[in-house]
Amino acid sequence: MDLTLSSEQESIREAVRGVLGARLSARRAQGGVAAERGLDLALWREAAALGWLGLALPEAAGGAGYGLPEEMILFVELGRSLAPGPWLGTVLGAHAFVGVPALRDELADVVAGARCVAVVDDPVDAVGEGSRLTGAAQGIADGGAADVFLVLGRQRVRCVPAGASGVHVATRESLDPTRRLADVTFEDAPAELLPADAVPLRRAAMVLVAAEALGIAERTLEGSVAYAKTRHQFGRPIGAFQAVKHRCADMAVRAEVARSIVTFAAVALRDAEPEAPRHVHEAKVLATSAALANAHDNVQNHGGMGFTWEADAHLYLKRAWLLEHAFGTRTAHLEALAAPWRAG
Amino acid sequence: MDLTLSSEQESIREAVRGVLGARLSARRAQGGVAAERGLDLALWREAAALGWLGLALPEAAGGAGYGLPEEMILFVELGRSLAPGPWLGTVLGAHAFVGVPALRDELADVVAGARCVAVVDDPVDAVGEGSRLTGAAQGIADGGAADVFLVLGRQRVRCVPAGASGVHVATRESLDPTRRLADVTFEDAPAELLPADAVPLRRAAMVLVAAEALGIAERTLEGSVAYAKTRHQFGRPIGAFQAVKHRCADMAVRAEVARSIVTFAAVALRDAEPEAPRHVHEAKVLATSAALANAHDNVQNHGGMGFTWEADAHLYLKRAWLLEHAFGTRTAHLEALAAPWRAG
Amino acid sequence: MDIRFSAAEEAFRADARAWLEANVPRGPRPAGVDLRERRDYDLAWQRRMFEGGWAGVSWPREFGGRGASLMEQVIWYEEYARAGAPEITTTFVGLNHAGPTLIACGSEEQKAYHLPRILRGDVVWCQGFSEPNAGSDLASLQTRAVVDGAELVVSGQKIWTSFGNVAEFQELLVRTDPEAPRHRGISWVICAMDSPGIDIRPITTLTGDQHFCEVFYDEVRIPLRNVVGQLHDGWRVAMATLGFERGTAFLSEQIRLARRLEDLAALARSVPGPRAGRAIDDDEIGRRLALARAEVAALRAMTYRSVSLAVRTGVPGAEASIIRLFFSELVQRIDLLALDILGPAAVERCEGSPAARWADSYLAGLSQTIGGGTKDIQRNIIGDRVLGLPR
Amino acid sequence: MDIRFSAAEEAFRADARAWLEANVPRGPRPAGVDLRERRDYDLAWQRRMFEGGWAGVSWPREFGGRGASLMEQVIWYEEYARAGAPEITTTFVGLNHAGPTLIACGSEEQKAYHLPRILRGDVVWCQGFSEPNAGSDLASLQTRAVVDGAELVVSGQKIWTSFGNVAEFQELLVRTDPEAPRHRGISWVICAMDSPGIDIRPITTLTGDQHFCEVFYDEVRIPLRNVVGQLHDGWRVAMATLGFERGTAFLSEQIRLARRLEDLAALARSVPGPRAGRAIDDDEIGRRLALARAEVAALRAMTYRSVSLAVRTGVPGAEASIIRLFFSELVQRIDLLALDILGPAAVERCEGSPAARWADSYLAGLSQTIGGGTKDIQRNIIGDRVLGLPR
Repeated sequence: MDLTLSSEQESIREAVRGVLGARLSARRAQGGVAAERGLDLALWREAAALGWLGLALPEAAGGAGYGLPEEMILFVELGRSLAPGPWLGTVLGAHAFVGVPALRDELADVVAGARCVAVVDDPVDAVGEGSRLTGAAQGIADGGAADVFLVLGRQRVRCVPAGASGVHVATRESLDPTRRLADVTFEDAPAELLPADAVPLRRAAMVLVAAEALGIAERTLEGSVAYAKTRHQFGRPIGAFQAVKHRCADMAVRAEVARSIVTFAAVALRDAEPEAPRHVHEAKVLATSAALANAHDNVQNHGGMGFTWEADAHLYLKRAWLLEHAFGTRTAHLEALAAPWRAG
Repeated sequence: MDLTLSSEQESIREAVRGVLGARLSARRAQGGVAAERGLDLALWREAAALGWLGLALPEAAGGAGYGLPEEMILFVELGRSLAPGPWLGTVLGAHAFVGVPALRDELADVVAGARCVAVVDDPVDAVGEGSRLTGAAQGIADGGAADVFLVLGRQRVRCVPAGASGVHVATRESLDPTRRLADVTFEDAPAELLPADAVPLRRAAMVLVAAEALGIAERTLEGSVAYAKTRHQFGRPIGAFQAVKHRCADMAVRAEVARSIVTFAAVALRDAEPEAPRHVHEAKVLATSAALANAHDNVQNHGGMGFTWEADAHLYLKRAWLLEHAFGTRTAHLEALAAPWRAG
Repeated sequence: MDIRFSAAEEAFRADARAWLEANVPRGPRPAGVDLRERRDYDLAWQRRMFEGGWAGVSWPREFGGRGASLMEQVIWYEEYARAGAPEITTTFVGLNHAGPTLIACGSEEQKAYHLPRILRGDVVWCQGFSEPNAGSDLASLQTRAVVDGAELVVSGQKIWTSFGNVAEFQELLVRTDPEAPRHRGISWVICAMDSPGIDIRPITTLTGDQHFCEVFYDEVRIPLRNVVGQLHDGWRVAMATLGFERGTAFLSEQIRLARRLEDLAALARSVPGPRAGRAIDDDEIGRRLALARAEVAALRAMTYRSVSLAVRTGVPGAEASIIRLFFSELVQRIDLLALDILGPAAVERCEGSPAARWADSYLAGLSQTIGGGTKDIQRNIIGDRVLGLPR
Repeated sequence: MDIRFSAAEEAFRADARAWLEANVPRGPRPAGVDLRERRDYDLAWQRRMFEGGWAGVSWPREFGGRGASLMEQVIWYEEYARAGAPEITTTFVGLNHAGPTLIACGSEEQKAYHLPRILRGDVVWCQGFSEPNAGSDLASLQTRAVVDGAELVVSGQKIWTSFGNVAEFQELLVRTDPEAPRHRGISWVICAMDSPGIDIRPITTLTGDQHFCEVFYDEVRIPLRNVVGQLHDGWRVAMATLGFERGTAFLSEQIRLARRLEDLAALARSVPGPRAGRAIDDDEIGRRLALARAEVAALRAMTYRSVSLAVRTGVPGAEASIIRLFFSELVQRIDLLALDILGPAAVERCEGSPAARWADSYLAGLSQTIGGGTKDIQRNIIGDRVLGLPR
């Protein structure tokens, strides 16, 4: 039993953090948030070249041969840096395309960063379950940047090119200026059925969304602590006041809770532990709770500065809200957890 | 519009507080809590002699001619002092007996402190609605000290002597060592139907229970503030630490919330304002919430001392729990408040 | 104890209601990006109130106000909000802060010049108190003013100046004696915003709004006769009217909150809930709504109690700080509840939709526990001044 | 990353489980009013563990312990709780505090005499740290000890001494140098509880329990050879093993909490809810239960993470204080939830009923955020030591 990062995993984390940190500084220099709408192409290409998009694919499929825990490490860093891009859809798409001979080139393009995938979470088959899709899917993250849509139905997994007939994409702003949503309408759009099972893919998605939320919970804690050490009021650093210090302590508790359960869920899912599905729901609930509460406290801790657009504090809070609504809200997951207990 | 105490009301408050303070000291000297089980006869007689039990009865009925706001003032003080005794049942009983010729002597006895009344809150007519009662009523406050039971049905109000045939009273300990509960079983017990309407009596009861809770919220705030000023740790009074100071500030907010809404509800009910029923539910919810949270924080603020039996802190918390379960829990009242909104 | 108003007060209410019904602007207010449009709109409305005899309801009659009693003010602000009259924003500092300060501490000349202009809606005032390193700790302000002949020469920086870029005048706190203890050596000065050496830069907030400004002062010359009260005595002058901002005017905000909560309940009747049925049918959401409504009712009762205490004792009570803290956190609880009720619509922006309005309100509401003293400072004030706890 | 244990560790688990199944006492533990009965029961069980080779699982082999690795300790405490083995109470201080302190800082003579007696279940130890005016601020302790020849003469008072009235020995902190700074001049002494001049008075807690004592010292003479570590160096000695109390032994408590939560869910399936149906069908109660279960799962994950970090780095991590704070508040949340589920049964006492057990647990749980450092102190520790915030 070991829930720490191996030295190999630490290397992955440091490498990812280094690249994202450099790119984030570059984005800032180019005008910050305003430039962050949609895709950061330079970052996307670099990420693909570094193998991030195929981190957990088999080596035979052009991947690095790691697993969900390593993808989790990547997504924690993506959350910390608020990196723009259709990361989740593209990584899931690559998984879904593996082993389909007809999609061999498609997969290679996806892993190479030449094709972007957005994921449509449709657990009730609202857009149908057959080879033609009809219906509307709202709030699809980075839908405007997608070349392909990956549709996770109740059981089935299908893909549809964004340019196919009957696919209409309307890009919307979202609460989060660094991540756009899209409303996608399918009108008898032709879909390709993939051999993948939607259930494990959806679970992996939940873990990765939780990981992104964990990144926010961690980064906002660090931001608050750093600010509390340097900002002075009443002749002392504000971190010396118990009100601020204890708020930071509570943020540390939430971050540690999130970090532990997300790690545990990722490993349990990789190893097909019987309780893994339960822990996935728990990770999503606790990580998004930690992200929302920490991001809120981080705005508070920054005082007036936290209320400005210029400071990053608001971006973490807004991203946290998007993650709360990705792949099921806290309430939805608590209901999923309560259901068997109610029956039992 | 005036939500302050008139000078006459202030006099009532001071008089009540003076008597209860003296009696409380006396009870302490006699061994404290252990002596407080059930009725403090000396206090009860003094209260009756001072007219407390008929404070809001018409003068023609032997009362002082005040109204619900003045009864509220009395019950705030009873809460503050954790005074033992079947106050609520007896005060409500007196109201229900007014104007019934056959109960003229009974009323005089009740107001004189010679007969105690316990109230059975039975809004679903679980013990029947006719002139004979059958069924069980659990957790009746001070049921063991009662000479008469006042049964508030859905609409009807009835009374039953505790000694009547078919009335079985089993006194139970409760969480609160200063207030016992009783399980009362009626087996075809003869009941006298009173001309009173249960609905306004029940509302008055809710306001008085809320007032008692308000007393606890206030008293625990004062106790915490006093302790925080004198108890030293790390070379300073603990009240100088923001953790303690801010907890006290939150207690002050809750007490002020409770004080305002309970006062408002009492006056609104007296004046038959159309929104009064809603405010009564609100007063019960917010006052018991304030009592529970403040009593809990008061234990915390007293540290190890708060965990002892010797200190009063635990008694307020335990009483607050009894009040939470008297005449409807917070959840029940929130449901009552939500119901019309759901329909509307 | 009485929650009803007297017959005379009810007559005042009827007058106020009738006037407001006849005069409140019908059309929507300018959406807000162009602050100058907003200023013009607000000043026109102020002039209308002035002409109707309803400007400066709380100001004494001798200074052109209506001289309403505290109870009448309560009624006015209730009716004002019920009528959907325009929220007081650009004119707020003049009416509720600078004006009352001049009335309390200004010279005859200052009062004669400025008060009519504020009441008539001729000018907009802004505040110049906070600085980048003097937020919660206002007394540490560093903007310097040196006496040079009959003038003060001001250099430094202010921040969080609302509507600084559309204001004529500013109530400005400057340090005139750097040797004196923190709370001394500060002066309260009337600063004309078109003075040479002033540079105003809008701050974009997290909502995208730009009504806050930074103001930079580079040897700005202000006549000494613009000092209000005594030189170096500005802290006392500033504190003299701090209570104004937390008084009866606040009732309008409360009533707007109550109305927003009713809107939210209506919304919860129209959107699906997390388990089945409508959102309002959900046990948890229904109870959170009911609790919020109870707290809004308590807020009104608290304000009534506070006002009637002030009437009885003649001084504003300590409850004001309690009401303020409770209000600020209640607003945030209600906004959060709204986001939970809205579901995914809360994060997808459709301009003008109810969801977008709630999301904007949630974001703007983050300032409730920051601006005008953070919630930590509010709790300190309650602990120190209301409860008398040691510092 | 791996959440499974190795084959060798699983073999250890099988051994532990088999031994516990065969040896855990079947009958109920003495109810608790008579502390001597409880002591006898606990010591008998300790002797049984000793004979089975399971006493002092975390103690080094050279001192008679089992010398289990951290992972084996995790497994032992998990199995211990799963088997329903007796909660460690009267023997806690000896096994998890005094013993490890002697191992770390004691003389050969002290170790040779005391360690076997603790392991064999011959004696009970108690703690003598807190004083009426030295609770959270332990370093301000005032119990004096003056050197007189080969003895210390101790006068003063201790409080919150668990099982002081059934203990043979006490780990006692006394001030031996009143002139030295607060944290210096303190000594850690082995005190025989039957020494003349000791007066022990039980404290009744708000649960009615009497296992805490006040201990009064009136010129109690203790041989100087009972000083552990150096004279005046007791603060360091006390701090050396503070982590023990917060280590793997804590896992048993966590597993008991998880089991209590399952019991609570079963209860919620059997009692009516506030609106309709069973309590567990209520949206709010169902979600609170689910959230609590998620938090209990997180607690286990946190502990696993903390242990594996300690294995990797060789030192106990700073997360211990985070886990402790989270646990203490989680216990209180679960107890509160239980009271809300129980309804009126929560306040009416029927001895031995599930409702009475939950009410007792709620009351006892109030000490979670007080004893061993209040929640305020815990947050200070996290802020200061984990986050490095300024003091």
